[in-house]
Amino acid sequence: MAEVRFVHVTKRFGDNTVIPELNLTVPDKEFVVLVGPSGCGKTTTLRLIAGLELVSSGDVLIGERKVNDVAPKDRDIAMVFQSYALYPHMTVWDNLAFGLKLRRLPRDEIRKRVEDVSEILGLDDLLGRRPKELSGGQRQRVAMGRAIVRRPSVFLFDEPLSNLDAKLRGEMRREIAKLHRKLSTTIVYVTHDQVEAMTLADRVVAMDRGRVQQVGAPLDLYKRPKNLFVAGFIGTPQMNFIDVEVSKGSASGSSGLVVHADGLDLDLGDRFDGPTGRRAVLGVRPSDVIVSGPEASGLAAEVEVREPMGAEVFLTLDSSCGALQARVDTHHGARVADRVRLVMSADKVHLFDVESGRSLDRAYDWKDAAPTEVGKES
Amino acid sequence: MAEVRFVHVTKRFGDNTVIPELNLTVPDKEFVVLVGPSGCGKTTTLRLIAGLELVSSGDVLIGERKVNDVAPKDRDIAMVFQSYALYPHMTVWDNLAFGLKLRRLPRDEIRKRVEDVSEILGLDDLLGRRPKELSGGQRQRVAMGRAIVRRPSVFLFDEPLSNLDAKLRGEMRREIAKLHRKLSTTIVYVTHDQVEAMTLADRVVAMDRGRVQQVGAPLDLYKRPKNLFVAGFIGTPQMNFIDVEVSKGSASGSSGLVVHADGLDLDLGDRFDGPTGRRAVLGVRPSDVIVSGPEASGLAAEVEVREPMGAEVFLTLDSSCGALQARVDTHHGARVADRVRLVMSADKVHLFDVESGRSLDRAYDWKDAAPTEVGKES
Amino acid sequence: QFTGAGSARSDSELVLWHSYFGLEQKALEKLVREYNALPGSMHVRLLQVSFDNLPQKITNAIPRGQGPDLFIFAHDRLGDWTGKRLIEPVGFWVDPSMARRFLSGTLDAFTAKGALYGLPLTYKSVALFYNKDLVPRPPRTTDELLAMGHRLTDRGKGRYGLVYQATNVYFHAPWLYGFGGRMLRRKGCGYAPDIVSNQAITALKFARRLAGPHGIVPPEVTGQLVTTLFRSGRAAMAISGPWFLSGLAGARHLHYGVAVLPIVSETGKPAAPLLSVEGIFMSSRCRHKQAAFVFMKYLTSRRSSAFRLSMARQLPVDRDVARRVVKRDPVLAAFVQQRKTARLTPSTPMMRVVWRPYSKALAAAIARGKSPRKALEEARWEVGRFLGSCLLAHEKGCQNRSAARTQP
Amino acid sequence: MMKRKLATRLLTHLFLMTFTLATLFPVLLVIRKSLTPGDSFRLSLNPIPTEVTSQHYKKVVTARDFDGHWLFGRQVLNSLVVAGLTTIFGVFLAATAAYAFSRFRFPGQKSGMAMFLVVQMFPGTLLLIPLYVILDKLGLLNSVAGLVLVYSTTAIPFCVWMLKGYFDTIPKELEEAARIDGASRMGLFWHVVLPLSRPAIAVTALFSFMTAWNEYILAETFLNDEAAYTLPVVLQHFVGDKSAQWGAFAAGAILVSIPVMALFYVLQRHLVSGLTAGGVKG
Amino acid sequence: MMKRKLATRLLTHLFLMTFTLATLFPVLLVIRKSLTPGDSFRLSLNPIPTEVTSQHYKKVVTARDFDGHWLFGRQVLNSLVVAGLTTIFGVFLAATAAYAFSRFRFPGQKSGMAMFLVVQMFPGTLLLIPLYVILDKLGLLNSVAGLVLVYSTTAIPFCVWMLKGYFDTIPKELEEAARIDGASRMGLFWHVVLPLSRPAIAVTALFSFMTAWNEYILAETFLNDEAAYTLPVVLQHFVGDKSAQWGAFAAGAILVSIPVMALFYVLQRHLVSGLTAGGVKG
Ligand SMILES: Nc1ncnc2c1ncn2[C@@H]1O[C@H](COP(=O)(O)OP(=O)(O)OP(=O)(O)O)[C@@H](O)[C@H]1O
Ligand SMILES: Nc1ncnc2c1ncn2[C@@H]1O[C@H](COP(=O)(O)OP(=O)(O)OP(=O)(O)O)[C@@H](O)[C@H]1O
Ligand SMILES: [Mg+2]
Ligand SMILES: [Mg+2]
Repeated sequence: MAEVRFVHVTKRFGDNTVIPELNLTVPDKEFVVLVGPSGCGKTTTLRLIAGLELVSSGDVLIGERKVNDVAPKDRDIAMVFQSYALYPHMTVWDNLAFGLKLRRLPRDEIRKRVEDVSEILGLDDLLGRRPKELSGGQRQRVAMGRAIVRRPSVFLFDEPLSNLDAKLRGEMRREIAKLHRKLSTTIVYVTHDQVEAMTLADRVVAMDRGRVQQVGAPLDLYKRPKNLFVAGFIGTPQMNFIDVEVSKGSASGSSGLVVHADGLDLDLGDRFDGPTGRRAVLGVRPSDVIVSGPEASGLAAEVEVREPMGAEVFLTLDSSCGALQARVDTHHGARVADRVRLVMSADKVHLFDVESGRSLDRAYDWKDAAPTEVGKES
Repeated sequence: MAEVRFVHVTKRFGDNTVIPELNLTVPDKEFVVLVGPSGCGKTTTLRLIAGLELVSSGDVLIGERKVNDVAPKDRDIAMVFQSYALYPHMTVWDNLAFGLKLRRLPRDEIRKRVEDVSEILGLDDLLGRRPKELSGGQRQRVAMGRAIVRRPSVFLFDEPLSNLDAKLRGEMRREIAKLHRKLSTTIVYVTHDQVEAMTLADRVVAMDRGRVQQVGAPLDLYKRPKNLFVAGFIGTPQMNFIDVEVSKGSASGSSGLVVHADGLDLDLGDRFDGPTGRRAVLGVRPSDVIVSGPEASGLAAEVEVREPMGAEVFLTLDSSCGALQARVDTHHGARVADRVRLVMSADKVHLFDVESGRSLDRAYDWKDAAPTEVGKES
Repeated sequence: QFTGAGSARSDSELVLWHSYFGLEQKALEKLVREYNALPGSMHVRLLQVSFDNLPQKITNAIPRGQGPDLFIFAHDRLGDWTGKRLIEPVGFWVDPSMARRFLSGTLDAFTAKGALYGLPLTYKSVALFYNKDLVPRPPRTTDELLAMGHRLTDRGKGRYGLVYQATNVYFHAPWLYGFGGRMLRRKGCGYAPDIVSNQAITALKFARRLAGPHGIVPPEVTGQLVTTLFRSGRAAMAISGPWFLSGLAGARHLHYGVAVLPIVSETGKPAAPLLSVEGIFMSSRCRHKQAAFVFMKYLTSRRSSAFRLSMARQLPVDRDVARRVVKRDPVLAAFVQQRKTARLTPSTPMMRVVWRPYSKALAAAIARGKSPRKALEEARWEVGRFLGSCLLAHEKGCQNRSAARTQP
Repeated sequence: MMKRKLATRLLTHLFLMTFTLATLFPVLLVIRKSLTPGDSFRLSLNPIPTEVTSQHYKKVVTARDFDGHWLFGRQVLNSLVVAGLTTIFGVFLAATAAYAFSRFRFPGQKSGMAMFLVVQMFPGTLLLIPLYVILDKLGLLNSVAGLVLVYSTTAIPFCVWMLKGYFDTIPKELEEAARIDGASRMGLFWHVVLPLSRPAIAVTALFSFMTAWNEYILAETFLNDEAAYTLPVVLQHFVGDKSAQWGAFAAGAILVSIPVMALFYVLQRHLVSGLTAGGVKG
Repeated sequence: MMKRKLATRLLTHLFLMTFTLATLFPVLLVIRKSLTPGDSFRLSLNPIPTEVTSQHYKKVVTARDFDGHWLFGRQVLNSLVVAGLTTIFGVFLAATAAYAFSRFRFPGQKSGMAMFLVVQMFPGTLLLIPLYVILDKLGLLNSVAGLVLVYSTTAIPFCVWMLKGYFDTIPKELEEAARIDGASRMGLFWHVVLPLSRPAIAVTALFSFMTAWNEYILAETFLNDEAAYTLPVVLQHFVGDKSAQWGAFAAGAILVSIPVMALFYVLQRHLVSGLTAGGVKG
């Protein structure tokens, strides 16, 4: 029903500029997930949409309407707070009905809506209880119900599932996905959890220090991170970074780039484009590090830590390029202190500029990009 | 330095029996992780060790000493609270030194210890700040430092890493592992996070409703869960459960058990032992579900949801045995609405009694076990 | 003296409590300082206690040995204090020559059950203040007062012929007595209330003519308002006492005089205000009674009296000094003159029993138009109810008829 | 530990009991007086009366006026009206002001709170006259409205301090949630803030009520009509200047305190902490 | 929104300013009086003095006693000693009692808190005599100690209520952490609870101080030595039977209130909320 748009938005708290410049469009009916390190401005962004904070400059638009000066209650949004923010003195029923009563809906309509929502969320048996008599997961569902029952055109979720245990979190996640399919409203969702981001999002927005670093489908960010920050932030365990030297072509006649590091030589073909003779950062995900026996060719390393996780094993490997992480199958034979060789496939690695942190992937055209400063790591 | 032992411990809050009977030994120098659903009594167990709660009956022993009546400060333990519980009015330095000052250590000794610890934890630059000027991860480290600096014989950690973002959590986890190697004291650690449990623990204790369900090495619990609760609780995504009928032997002349379900027949060999002709629950982890093309033999299913997670993909499959989850490689070709066949290897599955929920694995001898009631699911 | 009770009392000194402030305090201090310098005198130490709190403090302190040796207060609580045996009779030391020094009647104020309980220092009563610019000659009779008052009153402009606290018994008393009424009557050796009488009703009717809706007095005024109205010239006359003088001090454009209250035309009797005499009392727990009396004598001596007059304008009770005042100070002379018609405030607790119901009757009749008779009957009923439930202990056990000399 | 605990508890009890007794002792002596025949205070510390009588209570309760009206009832009614109105008016004003002090940032916020404290500090005797003048100008002398106004402004500074402290502890998120749910400023104050502040409101109401219920100096000064007198004014007439009927005074004081105690017992179930529990996680 | 906000703010301001003025008005009239020559109150509502003089202030400050000692200084000192000791003693007792009420569960806990309220309710006139008797028996009449004792017990009920409310909000985990760190009950009270309660302690201290600083009836009744009189006692001496030196009285009252204001400004930086921020997460 409504798209949300930030146009040149900045937000300052006193002297502290939390959001230096935000341009972002959340298309109608999409499920957009905001990710980023703590303090990067995710909650602030949601609050700007909700109208709980006012922009310092720029415009926020919901639908076609500029809402800079519109009160929260008139923005047709609903928000699920990180802390639930249930009304402790009201029963679940009253919590759900509160917003409807304030809007003076007819009694029957209120009852119908509350019943519908409590059925969807399985709250039927809890309607008479107060928040303190509910478990975490139940509170979570009430918070969600309070948003749904209003049928707003935009939903805002602020880390709704943190603090739940793994099992409950999985259940709630599926619940939310179902909900979106059913209601098909615009959703802006903040989370720290990679699984949530990957499974729920139509589109992920990676933020750092108040700036959007990359916007795209979840796998896009995973597979083709636009810069070092996104590469390092998305994916667990974190991507390995290796300082390398870049040179053009090679003896073998390839037309692309070749990278060198201590004990490592990799011909990258022509996936990447960049100045030769300079230093760059090579990124490779732990799951893309192939750990072979010592007889294979590749980067020599020694297994330092072996962490079995059930279905897979995390290895920490000590190599001449520094410590690297690898994720291998649970049946992999490498044991602590084994000498191994690490093989990386040229089409699975990433290459970043040392200074700007930008990806050197040919797919990205940085020509017309503003020279925003992007840190190497968050 | 000290082993912790619960002997016939019960704990009641008013009428509410939180821990009906706890017998547990945490061996000296071991890293024991308590896991279990919310409200199962993990925190209560830690608090009983710390002396913040007193047992209703039974004994708690630290080392050889019965500590039922010993004040917290005389138990030689340190605790890192779920909520950090830093002293807000003191600087980091004072937070660290507080316990030492109370024990009237000489000034030089205090300074030395605080400096040592802040170096280990990288707090050197923060010593003059107050808790509210620290980020979540930094607070976490101060809370840990406050425990370490006292050099107690037992450490208690209560979900110290929840609320941190994925990256920070990974870092802190490695920090804690290092710490344990270095100090080699007994550690009892509560967490909701499976990765933490798997990577940190020497031994995992799975609890449910105040009862220990299984104690063992992390992989033990993963690979050979003792009952349905453990099977369902450990591992993400959750293990798939299929209701099956058990029969003895089979036409093919095997001596072991055979299980049947709608569209599924599986010869389990003689890994399991149990009454035939009865119903049982077959468990299979998503990563052990092999998804083959429709031409293969196996349980027929249709791909309902496909969730790419980067390095792997979660599939939700609709089969005649109900919805099943599978975890496959990112390159797996299955797409939504594809018809597939699911193959499960007999030596990767688990079998549980329907009523008691106990594993029918021959490795477990239930003969002398007390008939504790164990729920099918938490 | 962080702890340790009574450390304030040393054995060889006299402690005197008073509630004077301003010039009266200065005068007292000067006299005491001179006394202390006299050879052979016992040292006197002063303690100032606020006026509101002094009676209470005395009642609490003296029985517990915490009180003063001497204290200064008005005579009207004499009945209480003798009843509780808080004060010491001093008649034993007073010879006739000394008694003659005091103006007539002032010693009577300190006499109860035939014994003398204190020596007078000064006295207070109300008189008529008039603005010389508006009232060239003060009214002699109440008829004159009314006529003059009506001429000077313009309620719309907030101008009044007379201002006084009409609903306060103290200020109503002159009319009551002038019309021949009374509040108490003698009964046996004590007093009984006598509230409803034709005289009292007439007096109240007169007060209503003055202060009622068509009168010459603004309704329901406080002491503050009296000062303000008279000071600013918006009231031509005022009924008040010597304390009024300090409130008028510094009013540059005000020329005022003081005269005795007028004669009540209906009866030909002068309006008679209540007279309250301030004196010095000796505590029954006084440790140096002889020395204490020596000081009492000093403080009431002719010289001291003259000094207090000159410094604090305290009305003298000494005959000689009073005679001199009449010649030199026309304002104070009026008060000296007024004393002759004034009635001593009865010091019996019965007086205070009557006080509040009577005030209420005044308010009801004057401000709220209740019939005077009905208002007074109500007051009588209320006093009776009070007496019925609580017979004042010291009213029962009086033995000496000579107490009768204090005329109600 | 068990033994140490017992010892600690015993000590705690002992300490608290002595302490409570010390605070209550004067009150016990008053109770003794109200039950002892006669009108003067005995100078002993024994709080148990040797003779017991109900005469003082009877006297206070059965008093009738000239027209035969039952006085006690009317006075109780007056007191209830004045104290009740003061409570409603004072709590309402204090709550709105405290909310503003707690939630809005504006110039004079700090100094406003400071001034409230300063006002509480002036001697009553001194304020009596200005108050009289103000009420006179407003034409509110001798009226319940005037008295209620004066009492409210007397009670408000304390109430504002108390309520602000409490409002500060209510999580901001609850209000934000309500704003998104469609509540206006007034609506969220009414539907969210007030219900959650019940304990503080209860204390504040109790305090306002007590302020008005026990006051007599101002009441006597501003009221000219006996029919309007409140209980404590009448009570004061038992002693004060005119006489010292300590027995009746004590009995009256105890009777006067009964409604306050009743109010306390009505309100005390609201005096619970942890009302905001469960609203936000953490 | 911007416009609406402005309107709301203006309204809020207007409301608060009127309200604050209403509360402050009597005080303004007192200030006018203290600067106006003469001894009587003008009956006008204009708070601006037409003539200004410092004579009243001079009179109060330069007064000398009978023996020629400078009175004002000594009285200030007395007041400071009495109020200071009352504050220290009262806050200490109230803090320990409030802590017990907040943290321990024991029989009589609720009723104890209730009784504290009841005590605050009795008319002062009535308690005067029992207090006098008690102090006399304890040998504490005419002593600073006696006065401090009486003032403390008067201030304590309120202080306990105030502090208990605050203690209830301090996270339990902080104390548990301290207990594990090796603190005794007393130690954690001293090192953890008290420092975190600074705002409440400050308000409590201010209140105790004010109670003792402004009181005069008890002080004058219990003290028999002019050298021991506190400021407000002396102030009261400007008021007589039918007349009063209102100018000097007003000037004195304003002088008396200055130290309290000073104390307030010293304490106000402690009157911050959010002291426990950062200690526990959530
Ligand atoms: N009201 C405020 N006043 C001042 N600074 C603020 C305020 N609210 C937020 N900030 C600051 O703005 C920055 C961004 O805060 P925000 O809450 O948006 O972060 P976040 O991305 O939601 O972090 P988290 O993942 O920890 O929730 C932080 O540095 C924070 O300190
Ligand atoms: N002080 C208490 N009084 C009453 N019940 C309590 C108390 N503390 C804990 N409980 C109850 O005991 C049970 C176990 O609580 P505990 O805190 O040990 O759970 P937990 O396993 O730590 O849960 P979580 O993962 O949510 O932290 C819960 O049902 C809780 O409600
Ligand atoms: Mg946030
Ligand atoms: Mg817990």
